[in-house]
Amino acid sequence: MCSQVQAVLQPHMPDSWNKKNKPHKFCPGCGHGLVLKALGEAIDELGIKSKVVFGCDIGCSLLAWDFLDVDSTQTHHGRTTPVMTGIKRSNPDLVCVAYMGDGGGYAIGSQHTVNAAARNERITMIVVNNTNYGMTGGQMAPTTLPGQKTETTPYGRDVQETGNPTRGPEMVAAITPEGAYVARGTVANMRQLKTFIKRALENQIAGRGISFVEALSTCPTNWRTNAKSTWAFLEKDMTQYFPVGEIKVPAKEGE
Amino acid sequence: MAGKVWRVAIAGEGGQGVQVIGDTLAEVAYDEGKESSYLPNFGLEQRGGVSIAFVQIGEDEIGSPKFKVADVVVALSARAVRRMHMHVGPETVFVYDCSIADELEAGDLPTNVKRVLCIKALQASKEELDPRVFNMIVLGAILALTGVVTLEDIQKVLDKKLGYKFSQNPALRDLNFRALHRGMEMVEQAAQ
Amino acid sequence: MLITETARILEAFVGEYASGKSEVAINRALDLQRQGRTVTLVDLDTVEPFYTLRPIKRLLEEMGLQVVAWETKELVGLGETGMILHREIPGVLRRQGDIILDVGYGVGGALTLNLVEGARENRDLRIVVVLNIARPMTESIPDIVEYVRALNPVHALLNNSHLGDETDLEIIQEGARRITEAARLLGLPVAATTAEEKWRESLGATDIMGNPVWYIKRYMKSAIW
Amino acid sequence: MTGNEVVAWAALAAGAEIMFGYPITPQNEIMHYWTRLAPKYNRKFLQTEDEISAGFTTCGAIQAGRKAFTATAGPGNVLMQEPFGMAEAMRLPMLAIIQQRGGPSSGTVVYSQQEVTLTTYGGNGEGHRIVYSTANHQELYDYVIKGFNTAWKYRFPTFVLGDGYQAKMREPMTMYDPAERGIEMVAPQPLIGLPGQIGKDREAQHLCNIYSLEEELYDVVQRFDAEYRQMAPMIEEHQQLHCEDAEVLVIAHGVVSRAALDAVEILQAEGKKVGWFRPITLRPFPHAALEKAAARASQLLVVESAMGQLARLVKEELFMQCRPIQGLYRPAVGIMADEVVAKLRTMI
Repeated sequence: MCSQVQAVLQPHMPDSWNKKNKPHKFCPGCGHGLVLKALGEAIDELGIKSKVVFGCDIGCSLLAWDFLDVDSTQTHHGRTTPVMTGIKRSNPDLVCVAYMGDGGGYAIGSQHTVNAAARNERITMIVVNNTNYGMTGGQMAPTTLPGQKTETTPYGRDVQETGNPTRGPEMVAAITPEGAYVARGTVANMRQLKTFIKRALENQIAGRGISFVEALSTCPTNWRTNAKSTWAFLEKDMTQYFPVGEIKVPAKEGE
Repeated sequence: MAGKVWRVAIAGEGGQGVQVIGDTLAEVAYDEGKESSYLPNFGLEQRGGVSIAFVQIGEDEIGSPKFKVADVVVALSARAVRRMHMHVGPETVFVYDCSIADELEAGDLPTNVKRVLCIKALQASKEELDPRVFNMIVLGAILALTGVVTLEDIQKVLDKKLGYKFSQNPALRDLNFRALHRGMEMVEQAAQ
Repeated sequence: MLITETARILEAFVGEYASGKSEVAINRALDLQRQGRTVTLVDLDTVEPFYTLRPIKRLLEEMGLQVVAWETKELVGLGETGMILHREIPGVLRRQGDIILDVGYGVGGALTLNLVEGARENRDLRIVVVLNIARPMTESIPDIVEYVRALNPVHALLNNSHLGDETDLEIIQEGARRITEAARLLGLPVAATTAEEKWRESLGATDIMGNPVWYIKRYMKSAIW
Repeated sequence: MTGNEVVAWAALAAGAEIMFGYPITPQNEIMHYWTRLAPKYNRKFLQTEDEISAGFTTCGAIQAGRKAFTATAGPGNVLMQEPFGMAEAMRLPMLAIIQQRGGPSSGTVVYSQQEVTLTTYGGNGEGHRIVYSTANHQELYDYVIKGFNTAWKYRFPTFVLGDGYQAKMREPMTMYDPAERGIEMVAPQPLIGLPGQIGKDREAQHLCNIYSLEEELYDVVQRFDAEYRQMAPMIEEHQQLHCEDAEVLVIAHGVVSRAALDAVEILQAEGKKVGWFRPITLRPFPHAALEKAAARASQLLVVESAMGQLARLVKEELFMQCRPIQGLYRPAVGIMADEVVAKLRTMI
């Protein structure tokens, strides 16, 4: 494992973070750490650390495999959703988090997203949307914005050729039955993102239905952006196409 | 491989009860202490094609579930008659229902067989008995041709299998038994 | 090389896939280090770091360089390791001494330098495009011109034309011809032509176009993963 | 009973708790019977969106400590190689029933023995799997029960390899409760979600499926291979007859071994020195047994409903013994005793 553990002063790490491997190896400026911070805090607040199973996909999300001090399992490209479905159906007491990128959620694993949503699987899906495939070197993702340059769209994404970016939560909201919780948060608003993830976990614990949170995130390494333009892309460009907010909220008992 | 293995292939259109005849035959034989296997043809051919049941009955364990040449072929439609050419040999008894004779053309019936026999199972089921027991008549004919199990054996098995139904409706039991008997009779009469 | 001597040398080597950026960057860093300068070599290969500094990091450090790159063993247990930016890269300009940036290929081109805080604004920054006419995307003069224009800004071209073990004088000189002509069209200087030591006798101090020949050693042969 | 029905009953008797599946002929009735039986015995089922998902949900259920299984055929077996690979990599005791159909591609829905290579060595790994090839309904029942135990004991993915004939035909067999026969079922164990508080009573479990370095993976594969080889002699199974003085040895597996046996008996009755060898485990292959059985034979005949898939395994096992090997290869069609007899007569 991480052989050079340095003692670095880290302010406020959630209890559910695995402190042994911090600082973690996400790229500087990567949004994954922030999404996982929101998830960690939500787990802390709900006091469910020993009940959580964290399933990670392959891609940058895989780097999160030992990020949290909770049980975790590594899966295959796009297959986190069915693995977590199998676990949840076998042991409904567990709180199953399927953590993946936009490729896993909307491309190679899209059939699992669609069908898990249609069946209202009692799992929580967190899809980190950074508009590209990071781990493999910055290729086009289903979420790549029109005109955005990636290694496989060197002249910018042409929507005539490659279609429009996938709006995951909107799709999931459209096909889920009652009881589903669907939201899109952003690492630019951590308080809100944590609230969405917490509500998603609560929805799973209440057994109401699937809970799906997309998190708009950053990838300065592949965007080739400095700190300022990273945040501009996240807050201006991405939110134009991917509106932030709760999209589907189940009625609570007694309402 | 000691002892004779009887190979029976029953062919017809969907809905004629071909598979029920095959299945029942194999089950009766097994209940009577024989080894048996039943293999339906299935797959795309089954959907709209000729339905065939392959049954084997013998004293020892049955080998390959598939066979090429049958001792008894029963063909219940004109298409089935033509389809079953590939399963006959010089020792085959080829049985078809007389009602399809009009639909057959020259060369449809095999000639390289031991014997070709037509039985009036359809007519008898409609006029004398009940259309529902058509397959029992055919089963009776097969029993008469192979002698693998006796009429008593098969009645015993039917009593066991359909005992509840029969007790609710004794006429049904009688009807089934008469149909079996009628089928055997048809073969015996044709032999004379 | 034509690069102006300043108090601090800050150079970035960019180029197409397998153009020889890393090789050139290593040689440049070692040359400077031999002059008694403090040099940091930075691995900025972000696209598909299959040929990377990682496996020879230790060797280069033993030779006296400071190297900002992952060491293979640091990636044990990470699961799939494609590309992860080293955490020291954004602040690397805060280091003392010369900085040599080995920039990977990719559509970002020189934009990749955004990942190093303050690099693009730094007046000392010199961006050198490493070109090998044996690579399909930079074979002809128009291809080279188009490629370099897309990278903007660029300060100099470098002829690194070779065919590995199959290299002959012809490819080196032909590279010099095309790249010098492309440089003329672009209004840029040619920093040098590179060649392995064994060509010193036949090539001499300048190539056919009068560019200085810079004799280098190839280190990357042993550097896979 | 049909073979598919037998499989469902066997899984029930073995204590299987949950099945995941996706429709494909000729294994559908396994799901049909299981879905009829499951609610009565408090067992579960999920029909997934495809075979990839069926395989991965099975992997998940096993991680959660459930005795889970799946069944598929043909192109479904192709899709399931991905989850089978994960089961190999994570040492998940996954049981899959394969009812072979004709190929390549969708082929026929009827019958074949063309999934031998795929089932034994499919996927991007080393084939660290256990494959039982059954020949009749009794064996389908026996080996589904045994397969669960082998899988959970040794933690390699385990397959019961049937075919369309076995799936659809009816023949007699005896069902039993394993306990009555003194068969002790290995209890499943969860890998995650263990009892207790993380940090107090236990550590968090991190299950690995991917490695970043050549050397890391190399060590893992070496360890798996050593464990596989150590296990093999305890797992290998075969049947043989008349091998002691056989001049020609007939080798066949699965349902074809029945026709091969009939053929050998016919020729034995004529006084011909013909032997019969049937591997039950195709992986690990009963190497020592075959070597011994084939020791005196001057010729070998491999009979299979495929174009030499079993023959490839046989040749690998006998590579030190030099002698002619002939094949009676009938890809995707059934084989009858008289065909084998005719072929053998040309060899004797």
